[in-house]
Amino acid sequence: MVHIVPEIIKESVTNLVKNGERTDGRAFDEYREISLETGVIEKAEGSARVKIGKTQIVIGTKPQIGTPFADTPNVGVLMTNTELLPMAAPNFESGPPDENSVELSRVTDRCIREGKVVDLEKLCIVEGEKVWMVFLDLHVIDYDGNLMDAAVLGSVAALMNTKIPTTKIENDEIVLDYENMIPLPINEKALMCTFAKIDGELIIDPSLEEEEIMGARLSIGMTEEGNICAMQKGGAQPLDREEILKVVSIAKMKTAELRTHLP
Amino acid sequence: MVHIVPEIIKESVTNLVKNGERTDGRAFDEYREISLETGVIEKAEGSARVKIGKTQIVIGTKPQIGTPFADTPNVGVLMTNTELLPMAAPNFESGPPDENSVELSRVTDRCIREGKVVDLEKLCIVEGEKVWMVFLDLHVIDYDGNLMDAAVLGSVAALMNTKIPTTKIENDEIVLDYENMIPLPINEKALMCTFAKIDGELIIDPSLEEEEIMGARLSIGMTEEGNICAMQKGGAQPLDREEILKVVSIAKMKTAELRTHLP
Amino acid sequence: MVHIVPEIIKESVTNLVKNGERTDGRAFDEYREISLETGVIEKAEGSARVKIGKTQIVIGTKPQIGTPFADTPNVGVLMTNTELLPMAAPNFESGPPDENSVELSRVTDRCIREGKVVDLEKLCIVEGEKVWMVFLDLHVIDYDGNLMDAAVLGSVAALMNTKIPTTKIENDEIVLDYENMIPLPINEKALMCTFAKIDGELIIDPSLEEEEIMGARLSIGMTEEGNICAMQKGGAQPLDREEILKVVSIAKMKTAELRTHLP
Amino acid sequence: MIIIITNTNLNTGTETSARADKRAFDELRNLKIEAGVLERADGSAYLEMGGNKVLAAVYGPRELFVRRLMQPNRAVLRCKYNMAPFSVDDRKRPGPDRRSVEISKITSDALSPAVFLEKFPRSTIDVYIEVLEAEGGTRCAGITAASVALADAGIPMRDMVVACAAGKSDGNVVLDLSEVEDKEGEADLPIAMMPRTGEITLLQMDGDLTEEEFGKALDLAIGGCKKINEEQKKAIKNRYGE
Amino acid sequence: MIIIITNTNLNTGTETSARADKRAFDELRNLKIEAGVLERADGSAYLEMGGNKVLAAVYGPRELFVRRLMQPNRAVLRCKYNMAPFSVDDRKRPGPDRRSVEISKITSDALSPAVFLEKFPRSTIDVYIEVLEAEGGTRCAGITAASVALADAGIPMRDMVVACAAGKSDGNVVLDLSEVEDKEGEADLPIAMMPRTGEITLLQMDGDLTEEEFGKALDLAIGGCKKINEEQKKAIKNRYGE
Amino acid sequence: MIIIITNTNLNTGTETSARADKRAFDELRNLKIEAGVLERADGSAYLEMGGNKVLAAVYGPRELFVRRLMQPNRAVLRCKYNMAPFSVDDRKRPGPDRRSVEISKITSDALSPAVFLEKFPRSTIDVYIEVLEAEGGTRCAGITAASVALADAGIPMRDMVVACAAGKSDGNVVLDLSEVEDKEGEADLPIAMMPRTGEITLLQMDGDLTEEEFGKALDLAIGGCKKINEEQKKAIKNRYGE
Repeated sequence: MVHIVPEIIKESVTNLVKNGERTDGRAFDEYREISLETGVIEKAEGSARVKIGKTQIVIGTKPQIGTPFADTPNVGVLMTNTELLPMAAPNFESGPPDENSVELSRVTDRCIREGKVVDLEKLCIVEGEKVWMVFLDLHVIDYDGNLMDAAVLGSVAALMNTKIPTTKIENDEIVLDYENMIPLPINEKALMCTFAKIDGELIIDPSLEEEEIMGARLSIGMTEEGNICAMQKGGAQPLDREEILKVVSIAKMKTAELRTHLP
Repeated sequence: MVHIVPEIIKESVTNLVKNGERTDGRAFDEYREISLETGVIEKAEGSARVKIGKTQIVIGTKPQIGTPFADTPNVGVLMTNTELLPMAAPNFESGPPDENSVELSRVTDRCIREGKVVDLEKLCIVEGEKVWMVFLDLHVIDYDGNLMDAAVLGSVAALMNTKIPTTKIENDEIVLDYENMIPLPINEKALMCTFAKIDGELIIDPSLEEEEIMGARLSIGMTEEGNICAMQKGGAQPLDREEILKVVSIAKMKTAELRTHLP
Repeated sequence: MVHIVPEIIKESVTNLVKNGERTDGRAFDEYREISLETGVIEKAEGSARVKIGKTQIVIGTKPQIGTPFADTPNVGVLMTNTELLPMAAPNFESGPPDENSVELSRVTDRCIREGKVVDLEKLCIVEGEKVWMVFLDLHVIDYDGNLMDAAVLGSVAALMNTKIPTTKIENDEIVLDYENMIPLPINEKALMCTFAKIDGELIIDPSLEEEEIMGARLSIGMTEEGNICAMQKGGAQPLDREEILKVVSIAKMKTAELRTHLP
Repeated sequence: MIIIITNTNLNTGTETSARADKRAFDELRNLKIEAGVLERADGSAYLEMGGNKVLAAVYGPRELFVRRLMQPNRAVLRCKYNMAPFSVDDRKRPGPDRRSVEISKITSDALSPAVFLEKFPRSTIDVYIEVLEAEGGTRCAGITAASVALADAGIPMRDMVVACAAGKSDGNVVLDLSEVEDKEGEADLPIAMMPRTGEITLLQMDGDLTEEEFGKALDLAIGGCKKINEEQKKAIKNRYGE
Repeated sequence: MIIIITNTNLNTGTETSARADKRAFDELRNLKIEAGVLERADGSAYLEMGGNKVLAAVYGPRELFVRRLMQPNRAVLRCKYNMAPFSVDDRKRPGPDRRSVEISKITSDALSPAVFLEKFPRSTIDVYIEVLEAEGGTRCAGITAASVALADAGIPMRDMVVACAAGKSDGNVVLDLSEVEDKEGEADLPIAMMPRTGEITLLQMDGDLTEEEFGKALDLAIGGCKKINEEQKKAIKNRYGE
Repeated sequence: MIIIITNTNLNTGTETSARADKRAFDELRNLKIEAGVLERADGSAYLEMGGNKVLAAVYGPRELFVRRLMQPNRAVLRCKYNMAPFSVDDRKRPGPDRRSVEISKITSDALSPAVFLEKFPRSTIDVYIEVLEAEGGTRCAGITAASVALADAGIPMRDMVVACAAGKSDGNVVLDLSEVEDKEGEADLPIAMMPRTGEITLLQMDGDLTEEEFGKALDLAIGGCKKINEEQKKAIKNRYGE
């Protein structure tokens, strides 16, 4: 559903930005309040509830035993699925994932996969036959802007919180030992940092109000070392080379700051 | 498609009910004429055609060999599917089952399953590996009210009419003997009885006209002994405790009456 | 999407036909210019690009190893799929195949299957276990009328162009030898010839303009010997017996003519 | 685990007569048509032909809510052909497949020429065909039944539409193929026609026929249609009197 | 390759007390309700009951864009009940299944009698219920939470709606079945009611109950509803004060 | 039954030159662009780049029938990126998947800034991209072709849009990754830009790059875009003359 933003709000937000200010009083490079809890769903093998401002996502993981892909016989599988629930915003609709939901799934998945957050090779049980498949489900319950940073932060937390049984092979049978649970092997804590461009200015962690009037968006996934593992531009306005290089260098600091919220 | 009932019909049906009468002259606790034939589809292993008044359903069963569910390795499977065909009413549409069709499937299934009509444990062929799966398909071809009672009555008749080949295990192979067909093992003849509430009165077997103006509906599934095996309230008006207890006690007699139509 | 043809065009095309003429100057039994290239897609095991006038289809084949159908355990499988791409015409829409696309798939498939173009029995690798499944995908990229003749002509060319690896059974394993590729076994070159009826006249190879005003269409599939292997009437006007017999006898000559375009 | 089936009743092929069911080459299967069998539909018909059991129902002319299908100067005639899950040996999954989509389309084309669609601009006439049991030739059975249902609905028509197949089985051109003849035979040619003018409104063929055999089969099917049309007329007479 | 699972925590059945979780037959599980937990929704509530964690959100009354659902003289109340993929032991595939379609329908019927729908003709009130974690009785938990969310949205209501199940487990009629009691028990009877008048707006049953047991279970469920309603009121008071 | 494949042509990795196809690090694959290749579309273009074969077609500006997408003050630019089933080694199932949905969305964002959408309120411009054969870099190829098709359709534009990827393969930052380099390489950075102003309209990255490598790759991709833009201009000149 197209949501038309009244001209007057557009103007007032833009004017504030021109003066170096934001509607909620934040600095251009300042995140909203962040809260992150883990282990919130007992039936999920790993879970987290993340809030950035009023944006809120509940995330759960479900490891299952499955068959590896033919071209990667000794590598586990990570499946990311995002639901932009109709409860999260008046213009979200029930039904199969739309393009925004698909983009959020794919960018989150890309940041975690390319950032090598989970050591997928350790999830192989029997090469070519059985591996752990980890389903990562994101349930977006309240939408107030900047879903991507919340999605990646919460997903990394839920993965870190995930436990799987130890496995042994005995007499050609896989034995799952639920008395000895082990954490999912975590390699890395890659996180994502998103900027919005409004009237030529780049501001971090856009609120919904800011997203609705922004011209472009740039999300940058970064590893602990500060390497870039994922990027995604959005929005129908262009960015120039200098803007891109500038936000990349800010992102290094800001993802480090985000990382302090992880347990 | 929403179907708006003219106020004048609403009023006239309601006024009749106030005076203890119904448009077709029936008593409040009287079913319309019922007809029930079995064996009407030769290619179906079991079948029935049921009419209650002008409501008409053709039902067929198809037993197949399949794999049991992991948590019930020695129990056969019953799958109930209902099609509210667009030929049955001007406002029924083609396409995947809508909520009314799903409710009819699920309530019919519940009454038959919880009423233990089929002895599903006898449908196990090899524990954990092969069981009979019985597909029960309801084809609603003419809709004049009270689908639930017709659906359950016809389904029980079709199941009673169903024949499967005897099975033997020889040299680790399942042998299906089509020369020696046996009836599906039937335990019980649970049936359903539906009441409509119109202007404070409870009438049995509502016709379409009555359904369209009723405030609430209550369907009760009962075993031969008179135990309750399933219930489903419908409609946007409430029922009170006494009304519920009253129809439960009437349902015992009326399902016994319905049962006389079974072969 | 319904496409309404202006009355004026309808009239002018019809008047021409009455006078024995067509808008593009062709004789009633004359095809538009035909071009046919094969091997146009390197990643497809067989491919062709066919143009009849401005109608254009790209066709690719993909052989895969699969399981035969239970009732034909020693016969390979041919699967035909047609996409009427939204790029091909302003009124074609994205989404699952509509009835026109389904009809085109099925008639093409029928002409090739019943015309015994591919020797499907030679595609059996291990009886009852493994056969070649050949996927034939038609990508309609430009639509200017008479898709059926183009679809069959291009499909036969793509099948003739298709190469599969030789297979051997060694120690109960199937060995696919990609160094020794062999052509798909081709039996027959059945082709299709389509007529449109406009104002009582029968014209061959209707252009889009002619299709839009035609009353009926008749497509005839013919083998090299001149036997009929498939027919399909379309359109909401009738044909009479003599018209049908007449076009059948013309089709023999015209499919022979079409066949000269095959490599 | 392997499953073995013993003693099924599929003993076809050992027959000595020309046709498995002993019919003459130009003989139809047993046929029964009844009009007006449903309450809610504006018109309906039930047809049995050999082992086929088919219901047809008609609603309309009525308002067409899908604007993009609307025709400014005539009604659209929409058909849905559907097979019940229990109508065939192996259960059919509910919902449309490619076969039923194609049959729905050509059934609509087969019936349209006979109906005065131009009398009902911007509206729809909906025809629903349900195959309750299938034994070869259901598309023809459906068209024949649908035409009776249209008449039962009081839809003004130029003529009835009647359908019948001919084909080739065991080397012979024969009328009205049974399921076994259709599956194992060499060709199937279903047609529909308006019996008054002899005009053909449906024509399909698959298999292998010479031009001569085709002519023979076409004439046989036309003859079959004429006989079936008599039963259509009887069904309507039974319902409405002379 | 066979997979063997050792030492799972599913040791039910060796309990000595009457109920696996030691509750009295008429005792509810621990209950917690909070109103106003979401920002964007017009109203919302979060409910925990035993191991159930359920969110409900309300949007509306608002314009209804699907014309064929529109009612000229009242609002429609539409419900979507949905389970998160991680809410159950084996991951649930996203999207509606037959169970959630049925629960959505009866939830809508259960809430409608309490809302003054006639005040908002041609509009919709949308209720979304998300089960974040399921441990038996989620449909009742969803209705109870949704009613609080409707109140939080300021929708005018005749009364709250509150839901609770009774049933039969190990031969006893008991209140508020846990997941294990629901799966292994003999009967489940979820109801919803408006506590002021005692009118029942939802009633379902499956299992096996005599008429007498049914009466007992019904009264037990009615009693449970009344207790839960106190928690609903507290949740609203906590949010808005007296 | 196990299937063994012998003697496939996948002998990559034994190459001695820096890149498998012997290109210099800043060298594009062979490129060919043709405008106006389809009859029915308002504009079209065909592009080959290495083993990629891509068609783009444009319809519009035209009426937008989906009211909820309509914009009161400008046109919407809708893209559909689709791969032919035969375009890849293992047949791709027809219909959109998550990858094509994402690429369609970002392609629309990549093209929109260059088009004077504000000239056509309430209408749509539809861009269809068909990948006939894929060999790494199809999203860039699609954008480059679509821009030529937009020009061919006479849609007023601020500038062309041109797309190209850079990335990291075998430790080196290189231009225009081939399929093998994309799959086995360390990073892929596809961009789109408007060559006149140098503004970036698409930017994605996956893999692992230091900040320095990223800057290098970005500049390489910008350089690649400029070269490809020359071919776009030639294609339009060939079609329309100077």
